[in-house]
Amino acid sequence: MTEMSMVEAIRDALDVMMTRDSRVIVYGEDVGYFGGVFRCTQGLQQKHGRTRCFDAPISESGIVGTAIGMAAYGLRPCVEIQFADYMYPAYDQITQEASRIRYRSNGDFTCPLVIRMPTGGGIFGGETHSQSPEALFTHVSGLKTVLPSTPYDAKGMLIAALEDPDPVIFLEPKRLYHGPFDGHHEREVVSWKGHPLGEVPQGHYTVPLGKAAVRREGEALTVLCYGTMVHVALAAAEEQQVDAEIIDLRSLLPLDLETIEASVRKTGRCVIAHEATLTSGFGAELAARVQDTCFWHLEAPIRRVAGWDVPYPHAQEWFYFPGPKRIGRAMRETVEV
Amino acid sequence: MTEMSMVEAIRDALDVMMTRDSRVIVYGEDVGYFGGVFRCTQGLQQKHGRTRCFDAPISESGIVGTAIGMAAYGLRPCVEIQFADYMYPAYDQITQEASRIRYRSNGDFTCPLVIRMPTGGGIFGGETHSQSPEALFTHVSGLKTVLPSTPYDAKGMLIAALEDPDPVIFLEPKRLYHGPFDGHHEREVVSWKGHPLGEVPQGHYTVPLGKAAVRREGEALTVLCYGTMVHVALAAAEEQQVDAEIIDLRSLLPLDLETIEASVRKTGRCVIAHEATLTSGFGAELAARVQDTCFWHLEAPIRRVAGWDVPYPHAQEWFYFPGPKRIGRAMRETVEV
Amino acid sequence: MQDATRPRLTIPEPAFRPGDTPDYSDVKIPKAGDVTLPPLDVEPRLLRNHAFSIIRILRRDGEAVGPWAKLLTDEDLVAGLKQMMTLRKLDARMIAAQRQGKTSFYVPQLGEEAVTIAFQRALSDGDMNFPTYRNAGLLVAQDYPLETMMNQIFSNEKDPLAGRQMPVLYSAKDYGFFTVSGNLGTQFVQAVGWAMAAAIDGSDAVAAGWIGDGSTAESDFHSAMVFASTYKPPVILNIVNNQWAISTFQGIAKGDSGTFAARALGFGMAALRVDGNDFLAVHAVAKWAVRRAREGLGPTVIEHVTYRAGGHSTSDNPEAYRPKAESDAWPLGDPIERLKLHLIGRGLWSEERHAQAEAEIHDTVVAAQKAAEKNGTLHSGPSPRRRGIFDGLYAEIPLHLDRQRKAAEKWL
Amino acid sequence: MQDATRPRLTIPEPAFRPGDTPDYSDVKIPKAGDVTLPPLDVEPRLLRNHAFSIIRILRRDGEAVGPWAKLLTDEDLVAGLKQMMTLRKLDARMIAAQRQGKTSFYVPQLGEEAVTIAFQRALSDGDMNFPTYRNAGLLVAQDYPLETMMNQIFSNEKDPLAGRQMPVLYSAKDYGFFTVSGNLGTQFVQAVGWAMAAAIDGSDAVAAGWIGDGSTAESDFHSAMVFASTYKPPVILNIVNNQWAISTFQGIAKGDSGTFAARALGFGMAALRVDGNDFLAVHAVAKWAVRRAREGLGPTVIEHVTYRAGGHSTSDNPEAYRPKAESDAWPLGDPIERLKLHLIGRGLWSEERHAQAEAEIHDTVVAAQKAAEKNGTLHSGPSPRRRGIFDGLYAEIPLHLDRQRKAAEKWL
Ligand SMILES: Cc1ncc(C[n+]2csc(CCOP(=O)(O)OP(=O)(O)O)c2C)c(N)n1
Ligand SMILES: Cc1ncc(C[n+]2csc(CCOP(=O)(O)OP(=O)(O)O)c2C)c(N)n1
Ligand SMILES: [Mg+2]
Ligand SMILES: [Mg+2]
Repeated sequence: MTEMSMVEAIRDALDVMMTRDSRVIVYGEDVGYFGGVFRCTQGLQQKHGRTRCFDAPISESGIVGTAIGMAAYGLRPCVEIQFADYMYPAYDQITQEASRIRYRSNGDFTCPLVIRMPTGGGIFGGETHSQSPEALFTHVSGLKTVLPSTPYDAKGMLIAALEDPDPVIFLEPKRLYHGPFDGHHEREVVSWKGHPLGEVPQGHYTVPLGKAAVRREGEALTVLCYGTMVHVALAAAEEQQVDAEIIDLRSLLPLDLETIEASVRKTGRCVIAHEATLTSGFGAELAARVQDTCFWHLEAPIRRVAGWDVPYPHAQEWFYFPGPKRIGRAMRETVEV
Repeated sequence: MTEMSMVEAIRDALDVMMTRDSRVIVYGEDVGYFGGVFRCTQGLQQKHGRTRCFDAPISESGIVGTAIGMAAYGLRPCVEIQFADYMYPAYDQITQEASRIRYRSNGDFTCPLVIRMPTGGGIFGGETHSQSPEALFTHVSGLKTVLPSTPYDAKGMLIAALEDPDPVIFLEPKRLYHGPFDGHHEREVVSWKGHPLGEVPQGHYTVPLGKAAVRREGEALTVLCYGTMVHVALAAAEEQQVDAEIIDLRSLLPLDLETIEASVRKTGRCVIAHEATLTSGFGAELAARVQDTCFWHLEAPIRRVAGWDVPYPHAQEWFYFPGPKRIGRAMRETVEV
Repeated sequence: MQDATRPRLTIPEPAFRPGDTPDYSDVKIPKAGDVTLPPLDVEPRLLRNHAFSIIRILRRDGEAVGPWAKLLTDEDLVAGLKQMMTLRKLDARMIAAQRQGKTSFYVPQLGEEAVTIAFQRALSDGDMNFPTYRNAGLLVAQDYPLETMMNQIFSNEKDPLAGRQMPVLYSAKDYGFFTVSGNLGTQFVQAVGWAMAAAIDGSDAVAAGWIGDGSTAESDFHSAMVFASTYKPPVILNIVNNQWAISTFQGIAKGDSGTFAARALGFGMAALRVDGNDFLAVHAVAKWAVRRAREGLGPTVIEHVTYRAGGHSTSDNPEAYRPKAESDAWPLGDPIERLKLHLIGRGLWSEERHAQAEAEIHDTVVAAQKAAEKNGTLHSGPSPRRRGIFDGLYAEIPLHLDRQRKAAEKWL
Repeated sequence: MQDATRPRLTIPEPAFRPGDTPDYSDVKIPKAGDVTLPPLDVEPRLLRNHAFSIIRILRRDGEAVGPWAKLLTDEDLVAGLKQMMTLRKLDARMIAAQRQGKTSFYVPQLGEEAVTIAFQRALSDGDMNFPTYRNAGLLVAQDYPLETMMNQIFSNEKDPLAGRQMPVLYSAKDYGFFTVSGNLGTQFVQAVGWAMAAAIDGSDAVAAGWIGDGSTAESDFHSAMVFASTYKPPVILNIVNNQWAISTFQGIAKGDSGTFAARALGFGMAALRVDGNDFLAVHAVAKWAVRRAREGLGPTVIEHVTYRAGGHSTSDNPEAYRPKAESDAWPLGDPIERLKLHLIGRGLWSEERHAQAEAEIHDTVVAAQKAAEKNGTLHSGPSPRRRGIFDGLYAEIPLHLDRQRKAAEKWL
């Protein structure tokens, strides 16, 4: 076990897999010599060589498009989109191509491909460095969409993604890169060092894609969340003294329906939290499913706490971010119904 | 009043507006000399001249990108994406640019722009001529997303869209272009001629964006639907003898929350139908909202009937399409709870 | 209203519209044999003339001339002719089948047969094409079973793609034929990625990307050019300029000057422009580019100048936007007639053998069609399993989809 | 493992990395005055040399030579110099302000000041720029209020964009400055659309698009080239080649041969390559292109060859990927020094006047900053209204958003 930040855990996962499997190729904007603007690929070019880890032109569609070709050849490309906000030019290649190669060719070709991208706000990045586009992937049949909330999961899930035979969108909550940020931006930044989930085993291990983690067991209500919101929800439960069962989905598609349903059937109440804008966010899908399969157990409406339906504003980002107060209040109101 | 197909109604709306307002410019792939692969722009180049209606290169991002520039200049471009399935290369320009010009510039610039695209399946078009991507627009703050289900609405809503000061995604259910298709593909094709909503006034009129239409009043349950599904739901209600209140949303964003909520509070039951894949479809948002605001009135879980979560298959399209049987059964089961 | 010196929007227009009499007599077609054969390691910037002229081997009288000639054996040439005839026959039958309701849709390659059939002969096992919907010749050139193609066209029980894809969007990995997308352009940059992988892997396989003139306007065309010019992987990027994109002539994608091949020059890439209706020339150019790629000398862009003599697809009626006789007026002629004339001139072929081949090919295609129709057609006979639509989206079916599959059972 | 003749992946590398001593002595810089001045209605294909060479006016000794010289008045030149100095001062102060936590982020244009400031002088009222984040010179060249810029940089109460946008992503319609996007490339094709609108409208306004060397790889660059070459609207497409895209040198976008200007030749468009650190040359080229556009003669692509002497932004540390002294070694020199030398040579300027101007500019910028800071900085003092984030997304607020606004009230 070593203590690692999420950035280090991601880098380590790439290093482990590049060492084990010569088919793993890492590229993207600024990821080669420099090692990525968030430093997730630092040292990989130097260690594994220039054709295993290299800089790409600023063309997200070209990055994903070439990666699809590589995957069809039999390699296992892992590409970085510098910010999730810049995946849009690649949206066609991701959603109309990568997701369908296996299906449309009836298994003749496949597309094992990992697309990493930092997601979420809280770094004063304004509307183009803060977005959480997960729902734009979960609506697309054929993709897997996952996002870790701890260094341990980041490494284990990234290795699982790199071993997965299908395309995986790997979202990295950038506010968690260096510590378990709980939304209290007014407080000192906390580091992963010393945090139990910052303990990361050396070498190869996997965290399966499709299994949620119960981060806190509770009886009063179920909180469905992922990424940064996991830590925000944990803080909110503590502050509000609510006995919440906090489920870190980790994987949005495939979704761990069983864990979700068992929990809501137990608690009878549910709050959903995400940073993406509310309307048509992934919380909508969660609420729609839960009310359907757990209808007779529900004692209160399912509440969603999410980013407001406007672009992520620069100066007002902490008013936009669904912090512990907003989530805590929704939890309290839901148990009090 | 004249009888018109939906294609004719759309063409007439464009003609009326091009005649009234020299700022209205129509372009897209094959829309000029030829008049569009669905013939929605037939004759407009000949009547209004080559710089008012013209062919564009096959570059959806270029079409939308230039249209944003035109709108910023002060014109009112109305561009056609040949099939909604081909909007993905333009997704960046639509969602990161058009939707935000007004907001990010604090009103310094605006983007009055209409993007028309035929949507939905049922023409043996397979995965790339059948998609219903509305939920990919409703998750984007700053866009309006509308779709008519009748020639009357098509004309009135398109004129309203062309007069709207903000970008409007105008989805055209292609199975409704020539008649009120109710999902009974095994029966003869029905034409708009003779249908009351195929009666279209001459000249200028608008149907406001943001108002739903109650297509059938009923007490037993509320059906929320739009586009082709409106006619399918009407047929299903008839066949199943269910006293359904069928709401044609027409506009997904802005959404007529008041009409929806009033209806569900009255009936206590709700079925949602759309052709897009289930997961993260717009039905999720509808279900999530309705269970929240109408929780205490609900007597049964809200059911969603939608396309299966796979790409639209070519040969099995009628197995994929949520036809009157599937919707009818969901209605029946919901009233019987 | 407008000032004479003020900017106006240029809207390029084709020379002829319905009602006009097409006349290409003023179009200058370079003489066969005129363009030089550069060394494989030529500096791309020296290929200016190659990107603007047209490389041609077959003269009007059928004789093969110039430095690019003499690369194919007699057997190759005869086989190529027969394959072109087969493709043309296949197209004619399938268009008729579509009219009879046996399939939903078909895309012919009438007039463009030489491009893919001559090109494919320059590739080897292990190479990979990234084709469009109009490149079935790449399969026919390898004697891919016609019945299998038809099984897909008819979306029947034996459809290799289980009914999921539209007709003609084939996939055949063993034949070096990547699964065709319905979205234009996407495959072009994927081809570059495949070639990058081959280079990383140290294999000597090459990739061939395919795109239409109209589709060069798409973003993926640019991505392909950027990545190919930067990483120089072993890829050949083919632009099939058949003059039309549905109803839109090539001037809308290209503007009114230059050539499509010239776009590559701006990227410092080797570019050749070839007479796409000249079987020998297409093959010679392909061979040159493939050798170059295989020897690690970098990518080549080829513009194949041809003409879409038929409709865009069975959904199209070209008489609505171009003169009826335009394809006859097209100055580069018909690829089958031209190769036939050449072979006859060389004593390798005759009118009799041609008629006999016609008849044989007719029988072969009809036999394949009969066999395929036994497996069903779109609206009658056996069809792909409906429940199969839930299979093979992922390697393993996820829970939410499994639940849908079970719910769907009641509708089977 | 790899065969010598087998393809390998080329990964372009910059000539120098940290630890190396940059040495550009073998880089051939064309002599000032060498490139001809073509007539406005030149056929684009004749501009080959203009797309590969570098148009320069200012000699090493400061003298202006050649056919492109003598377009600016003495006052223009002095004003331009002062504006470049202002921009440089603004950058320095704002970088410091960022370090002091007064803003989140800043993007300097150190070393590139001539490009935008000289270009803007060729535009007229009613023209429209579609800029990137590194084009603030277009505003400074119009004496746009520095305080207003700073109000946005500090995201304070008077921020004209109400706190919504990151610093430097200005919007100023009245100054012909389109709202800057954080997404690279998108504005380039929007510029073409704006120019198409001007042409349709019969106005004589022109648009100017701006893009960085790295961003030419984006799809929107291609769309811009395609639409500009097809419809020929009055647009100037500026590529600012400052050699770097964050940590990535220009060879990754361009490959290892040719120029960015050459890409336009492939589209049959006029292309010029200019010394971006030569105020006179940039202006002359801009003037030529603007006149051409305004007279309806079509679009021009300009590659401005310059050097990003500073970090990419305040988030960047260039010493991690390039030698520290690389910008000093850059052979085209510093735009301010070069214009200063020219003006002194012509007796229009002196070291004393320069020092005095420095001092005045310092005072002006400091005064603007003081005034702006009164309106607040990112973390202290007055800030934009929080409830304002619900305003102005649409012309009229829709119901769902109005409900959110009301729900949000309790968090204010
Ligand atoms: C992204 C996308 N946009 C539009 C279409 C619709 N479409 C299908 S074929 C076609 C014309 C293509 O012309 P070209 O590239 O010249 O190829 P050709 O048909 O001549 O072989 C168009 C516009 C599509 N399939 N995909
Ligand atoms: C679509 C998109 N992809 C990536 C980025 C991240 N990014 C911001 S600036 C930059 C480098 C741009 O380089 P260049 O175009 O040369 O402009 P310069 O900064 O040199 O002016 C990158 C990769 C972005 N903003 N948008
Ligand atoms: Mg074509
Ligand atoms: Mg740069």
